[in-house]
Amino acid sequence: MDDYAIGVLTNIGLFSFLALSAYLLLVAGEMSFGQQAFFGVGAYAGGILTALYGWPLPLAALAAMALGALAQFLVGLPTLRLRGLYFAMATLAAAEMFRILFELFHWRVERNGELAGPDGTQGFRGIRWIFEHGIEPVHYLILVYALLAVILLLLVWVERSRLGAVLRGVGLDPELAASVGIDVQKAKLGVAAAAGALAALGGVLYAHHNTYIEPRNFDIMLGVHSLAYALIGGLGTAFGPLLGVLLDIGVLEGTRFFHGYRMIVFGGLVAVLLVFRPRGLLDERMVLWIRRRFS
Amino acid sequence: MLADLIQNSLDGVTAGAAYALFALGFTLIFGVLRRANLAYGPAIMFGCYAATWTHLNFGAGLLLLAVITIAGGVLAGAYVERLCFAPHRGGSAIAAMVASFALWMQFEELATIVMPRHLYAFPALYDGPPLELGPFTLRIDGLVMLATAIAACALLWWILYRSRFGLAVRAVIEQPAAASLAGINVPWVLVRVFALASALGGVAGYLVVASHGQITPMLGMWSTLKGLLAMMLGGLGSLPGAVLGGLALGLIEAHSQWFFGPQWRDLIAYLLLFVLLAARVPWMTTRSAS
Amino acid sequence: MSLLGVQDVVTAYGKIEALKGVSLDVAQGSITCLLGPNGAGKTTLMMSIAGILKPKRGRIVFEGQNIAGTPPHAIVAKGVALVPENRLVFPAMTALENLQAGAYQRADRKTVGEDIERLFTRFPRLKERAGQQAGTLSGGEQQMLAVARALMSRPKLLLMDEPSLGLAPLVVEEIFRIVTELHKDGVSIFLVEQNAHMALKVAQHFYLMEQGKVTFSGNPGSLAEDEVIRRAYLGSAQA
Amino acid sequence: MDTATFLLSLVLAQTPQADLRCTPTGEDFIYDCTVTLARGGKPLERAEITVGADMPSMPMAHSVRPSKARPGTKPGEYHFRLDLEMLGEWAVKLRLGGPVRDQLTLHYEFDSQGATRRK
Repeated sequence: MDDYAIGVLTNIGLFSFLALSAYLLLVAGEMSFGQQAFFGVGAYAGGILTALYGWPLPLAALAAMALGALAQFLVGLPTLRLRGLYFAMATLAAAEMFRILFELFHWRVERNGELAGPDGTQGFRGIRWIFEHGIEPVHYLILVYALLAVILLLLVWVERSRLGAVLRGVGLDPELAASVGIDVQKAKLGVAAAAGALAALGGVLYAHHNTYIEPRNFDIMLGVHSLAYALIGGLGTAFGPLLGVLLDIGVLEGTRFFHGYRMIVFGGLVAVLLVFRPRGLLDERMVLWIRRRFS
Repeated sequence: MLADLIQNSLDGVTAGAAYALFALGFTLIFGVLRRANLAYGPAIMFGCYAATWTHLNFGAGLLLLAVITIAGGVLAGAYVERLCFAPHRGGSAIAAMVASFALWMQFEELATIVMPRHLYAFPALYDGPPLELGPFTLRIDGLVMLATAIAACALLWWILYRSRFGLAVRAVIEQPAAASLAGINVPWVLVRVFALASALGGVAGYLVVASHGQITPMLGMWSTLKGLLAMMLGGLGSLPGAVLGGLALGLIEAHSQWFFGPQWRDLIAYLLLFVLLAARVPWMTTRSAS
Repeated sequence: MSLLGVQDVVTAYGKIEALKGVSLDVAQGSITCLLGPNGAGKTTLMMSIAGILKPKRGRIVFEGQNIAGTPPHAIVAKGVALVPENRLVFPAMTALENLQAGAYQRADRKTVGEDIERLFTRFPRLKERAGQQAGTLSGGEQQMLAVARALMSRPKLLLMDEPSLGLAPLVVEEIFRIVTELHKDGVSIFLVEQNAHMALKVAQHFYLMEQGKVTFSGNPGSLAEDEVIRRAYLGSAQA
Repeated sequence: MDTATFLLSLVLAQTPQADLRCTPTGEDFIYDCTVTLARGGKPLERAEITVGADMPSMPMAHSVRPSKARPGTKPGEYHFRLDLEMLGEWAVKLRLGGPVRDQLTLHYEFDSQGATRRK
């Protein structure tokens, strides 16, 4: 595969973590505009641990996921009682605060004769772990998709389990869920933490793929796009968000056929598609239909 | 110190006037549709770009540019209403909002294609010296913006509380099902409210671009964020709240920029919104937002 | 001559058919009543006639014209007004504004003022509450306001969906007194009611409905009242 | 910081430095660029450079088709063509193969005249 294909596929994989993170919250009935903040937390935390403190990537990723989960949990604690647009705006405000904090964040450390580490708006250069360990782009691509596969298996298993039913119940009808004894707040906080961890994992992988990150990478556009991918792909299954990302970055970007007009085509396609399938391509009904045909 | 306080407040109120106008448009649409229109700012940007494009190619007077901006805004607004809000009236709020986000992307890319340069000049509303009021200065275009905001409120109040159309709009806001049973053509009311909000946005967009004397593709995101922020601060769905929220946002930004610097300005505005939302202050969570 | 003819109407919510082919008639100048247990489809039928729901099949003929599937505001223009279940007044608007909203379509603005005066004489309590927000009115007052609002569009046929719902017996008496007064003034009324006893006292003709189907049609007295009440509440489960 | 440590840090400075000069080719958003690579003050030769670009906002969505750089006449100089989607600020990515394996990110504002460095 040539460099371009590897690049596009890696981007699809990285974005899928973010879209899955937005999807989790959507299934639990909450619309978040802020997953990019936890993507950023993961990127910075992972980058600092490997580039400045020599941690191995797997360990740094786990630490970053924990930090992302904690961050989203803390943001969710006071706001998850809010509903609809109130919650969306609270997450938007929180995410913009994170982005501005990244701009104010300077953590310069002396590393082999040079100052390294996040330097506010100048960004954070030199996250070279994969170069120092001779990992070729194609190997990294395989790593990204292996992790994605693990996450997907986990999500599919959860969806088939009682926990999955609880989450969908909380999302579709919180009052009903509460009336049958589900602690809606606890469930939502759990989902929020998981979504934070997932976004952070994506962030770590992005930072090491790109070797450079800056606050502008984690702006609203990323957040609302990931929400859009989750919804367009479909809320019926964890594969939905992947389809959303594939549709935009894969088909339209990859084909370069709409060179320069990509967003106009994609925007129009999304708006029209949502008219006919308000819960996305792979919504619950479609998933049931597919399951019935193949099982 | 007191002089700075007053000067900042004056600047804050004039800047807040633009936010108030954007928030009014958002609130009107939210009031009748219970949906946030993420393409509201970008539709205004479309109007402003249409005016800039005309000015670049044919040259146009201030008034004609204003008319083109408003017309462009209303046209773009109608396109958004037909494609994102009409089909989802009974359906899901998220689908409508994501659809409006998709059109935001369309407007933004269209703007960068038609006029690729990152920044275009726009004929200033008034480029003379600011008004001197003893030790204080007040920009004329800021005053015009403030006057327009007040006029817009008065006009909206008159429309809503003194006209037959306003009665229908309020009925649709409160009880859409009962409104149709009372003989009100609800879909047609929604189209007209959307056009009214878009025209209001066109006015706001024109004043902002004319007072800054320039236009960039970031206008869509900026106006959407500020409009949403002001609407939320003032209390979702309340028109007076939108104006107060806009002015409050202007004041907060002006003072925090003075005391803490530009980066802290936005941080403080977002922090305030987050804290108020988290504390679920009464005026913010009265209206349900599906 | 029948003012309203419902012919084999089927209305569904998604795949669930709430009305499975309903046919009935409302005679000109009559009070016709529809009784039946909860979930029989009474409100679905009212909403189908008023245009809020679009029937899948069948015709709804009003003054010789099929209005099935016409949007609600157009049906109001043809002269059919629905007093909806649990009233749906405009809470933050004053009682007077609620009435004005009811007359939204009327081109003859000056006669609207006269109508409001006439309704204030018929509903004196509403006159006292005119400047008050509708949301602060009592249940009975809101019901009267909803009826008055529907009358503001000068309907030829008034549909009333369970006007006695949630009201004290004394207030229910007053509501039914108003219904008989309206009937004396020549308004044709199609009434859906749980309170079978009261309904049978005022109706000239009544229908019984169960699981989306009409199961009985006749005038009061043609069936023993307790039999009617048994079937209206318990359904006609064969012993 | 006396001269000795300064010189030492200069030599030890692992990260290569790069500077870009781009001229528009007249075709929309396509530029012919020359990059001069140096490491520790000495020009970096025999580098295999793959050039890509991305936008700071929405980083994973604007992947431009990467192109290989051809070595130029002067040592440490390489030429390549850059096909962007739109004007504005781009993060140009130089992936270095050969003697030095690394990736550099340079921010340039691209407009109708050429490219001016931002970061």
